[in-house]
Amino acid sequence: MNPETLPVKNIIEAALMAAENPLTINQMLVLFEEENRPEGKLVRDVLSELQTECEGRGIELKEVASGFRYQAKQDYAPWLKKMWEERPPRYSRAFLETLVLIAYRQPVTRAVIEEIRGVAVSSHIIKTLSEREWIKVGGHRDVPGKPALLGTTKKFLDYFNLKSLSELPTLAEIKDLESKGNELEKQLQLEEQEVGQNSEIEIEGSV
Amino acid sequence: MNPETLPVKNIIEAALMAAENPLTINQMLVLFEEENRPEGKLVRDVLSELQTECEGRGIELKEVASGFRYQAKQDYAPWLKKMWEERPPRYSRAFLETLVLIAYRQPVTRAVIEEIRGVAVSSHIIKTLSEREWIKVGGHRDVPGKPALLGTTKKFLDYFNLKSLSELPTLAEIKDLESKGNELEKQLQLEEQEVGQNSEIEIEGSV
Amino acid sequence: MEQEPNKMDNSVIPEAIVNASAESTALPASMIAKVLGAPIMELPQDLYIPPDALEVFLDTFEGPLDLLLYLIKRQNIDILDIPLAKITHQYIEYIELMVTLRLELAAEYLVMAATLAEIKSRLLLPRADSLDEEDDPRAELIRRLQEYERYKQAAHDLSELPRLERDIYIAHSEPPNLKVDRPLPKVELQELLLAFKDVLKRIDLRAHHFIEREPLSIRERMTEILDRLRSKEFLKFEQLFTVKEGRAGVVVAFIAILELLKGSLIELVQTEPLAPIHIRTAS
Repeated sequence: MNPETLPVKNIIEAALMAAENPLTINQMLVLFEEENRPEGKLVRDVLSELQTECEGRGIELKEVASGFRYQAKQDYAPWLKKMWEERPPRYSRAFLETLVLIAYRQPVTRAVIEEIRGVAVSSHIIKTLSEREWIKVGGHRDVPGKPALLGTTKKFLDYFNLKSLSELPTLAEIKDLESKGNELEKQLQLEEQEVGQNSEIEIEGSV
Repeated sequence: MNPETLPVKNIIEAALMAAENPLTINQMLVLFEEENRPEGKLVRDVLSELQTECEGRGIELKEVASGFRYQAKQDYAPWLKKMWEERPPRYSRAFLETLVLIAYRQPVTRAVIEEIRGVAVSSHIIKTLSEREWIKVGGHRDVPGKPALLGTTKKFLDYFNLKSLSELPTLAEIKDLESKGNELEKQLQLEEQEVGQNSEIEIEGSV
Repeated sequence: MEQEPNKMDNSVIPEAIVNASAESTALPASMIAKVLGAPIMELPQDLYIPPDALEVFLDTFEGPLDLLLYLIKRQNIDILDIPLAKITHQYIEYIELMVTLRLELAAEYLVMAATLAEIKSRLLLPRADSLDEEDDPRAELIRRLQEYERYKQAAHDLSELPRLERDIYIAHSEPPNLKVDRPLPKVELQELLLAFKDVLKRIDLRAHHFIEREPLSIRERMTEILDRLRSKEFLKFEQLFTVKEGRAGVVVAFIAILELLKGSLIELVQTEPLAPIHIRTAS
């Protein structure tokens, strides 16, 4: 390449990278003072050179409707998307209580869970639990309204690494949880605060 | 280069280009699934290769306080700045002096800044510095009133293209008065004569 | 901001200042200002700044230390050799002018005037033959001036560093099309059990029977049976038992069926005596 075109190429490369939007050839031309302004043809040559130079690299120079822009190659999307992944949100207390009551009291209707917890069970929680395939409707109770009977799934057992429900602790064992529990609980609270500050999709009590 | 490292290089190039902020080596490592995660050393090698590849081009790969970033080479700023209509912000001397005192003396209280500059610190300046996230409160001094201890952030270093505080220009040395002590008296006498001759206004001993 | 004040036009001045002061004060026309109670009839000669520029000029100073530094630098003097009488003299002239022109004057400027006057008077006192550093009344002032000057210089140096928005432009490229996964929340079993413990604590004892009635193995079997009935309308009674499970398993299955019957969740169907028993979901 002609040495005189080198600065033109570098300026155009830098401009395309620094620009907030794609650049048209005209927009590239006006970066140069009139007396040093390259021909449109030179700019086109430079662009195709820059394009060639992207071969075998992580980025490419593309022409889109509003001009030229550099973009990361699609091949690398699986790695790059990690930069935009959010921290997993946390489930609310209401969610966990509903789930654990379904586990221990299955097959169970919403009405029974409401009676035990003393508050209405949110449809959103039931929906989220079903979407995660942790609970399923096992049948309907033969009373007016035919309420669904909820139970846990194999997926639920797998997630918590249980072979069967009977591996869950008994009520008596749960009450003994206290001693070990305090520390964990404290830690969980801390984490919750932290998550509350950082996470944008906080799942609230309403879930 | 080993062909197996090629994707690593491309992924890292693409990630650095697509990222919204500078990336640390750790942030680059977690883009890879654990089983395919390269060694930190390989990433460092890749980075220095990418750095070398920028030679003769319009951009450079620079390490600043919060990680690595691609940036246009400064040589091309005169052309690039035409892409923005607004002029870059100018900072007043009061702003810069407050900022350097926080940078060089951190952790530092407002009182110390006021003592050195000989004037009150403007709350507006402190607010602007905090809003830009160039300074932060790093704690409180354990004296009455618990004044905040101010320090600078990585964002401040990033803005000034620096990797660490140690890259800030060195401070001028304080000269010693001792060497001058003996001459003082003679000089005072001279000076008094001079002032006596030239002055048209008598200054009284106290204000 | 970085203009050099002493480059200002020096041809204009005296009359302008007199006019300005006449407008703004009740002083006799011939008197410019009162300095420390003494009337000033003439302008100090080393001041040559037009009054409308004075305000701008003063704005360029970051405080009394900055003004003092300017006065010293203007004469090409090392700070260590500060000619205190002269500098004090000039400094107070500026202050007076500011007062005369009714410019808003930060208190710090007046404090410095007093400090200078005090140092000067101490220098004039009779003293011992030799003077070392601790005795030099100027020492503290010189230290402050030097300290301020180094940060003033550092601020200047900082503003010369390449910086974003002015010299450095971040190079970036568009990310590829990304389908960003929304990670699902994670739950620890321990967390789940703690939630349960909370529920147990909260509900009254009477309500415990809701939960405590049957062991989990039976509850699990109940769900399993209901599950099987969902895909088939009818199940043969004996299909609900597996020999492989042994006696305990059979008992679990049997109790589960009884519980389901009791809760009207399933029905037993027998078309005629001694015919096979079927179960189906209650309808």
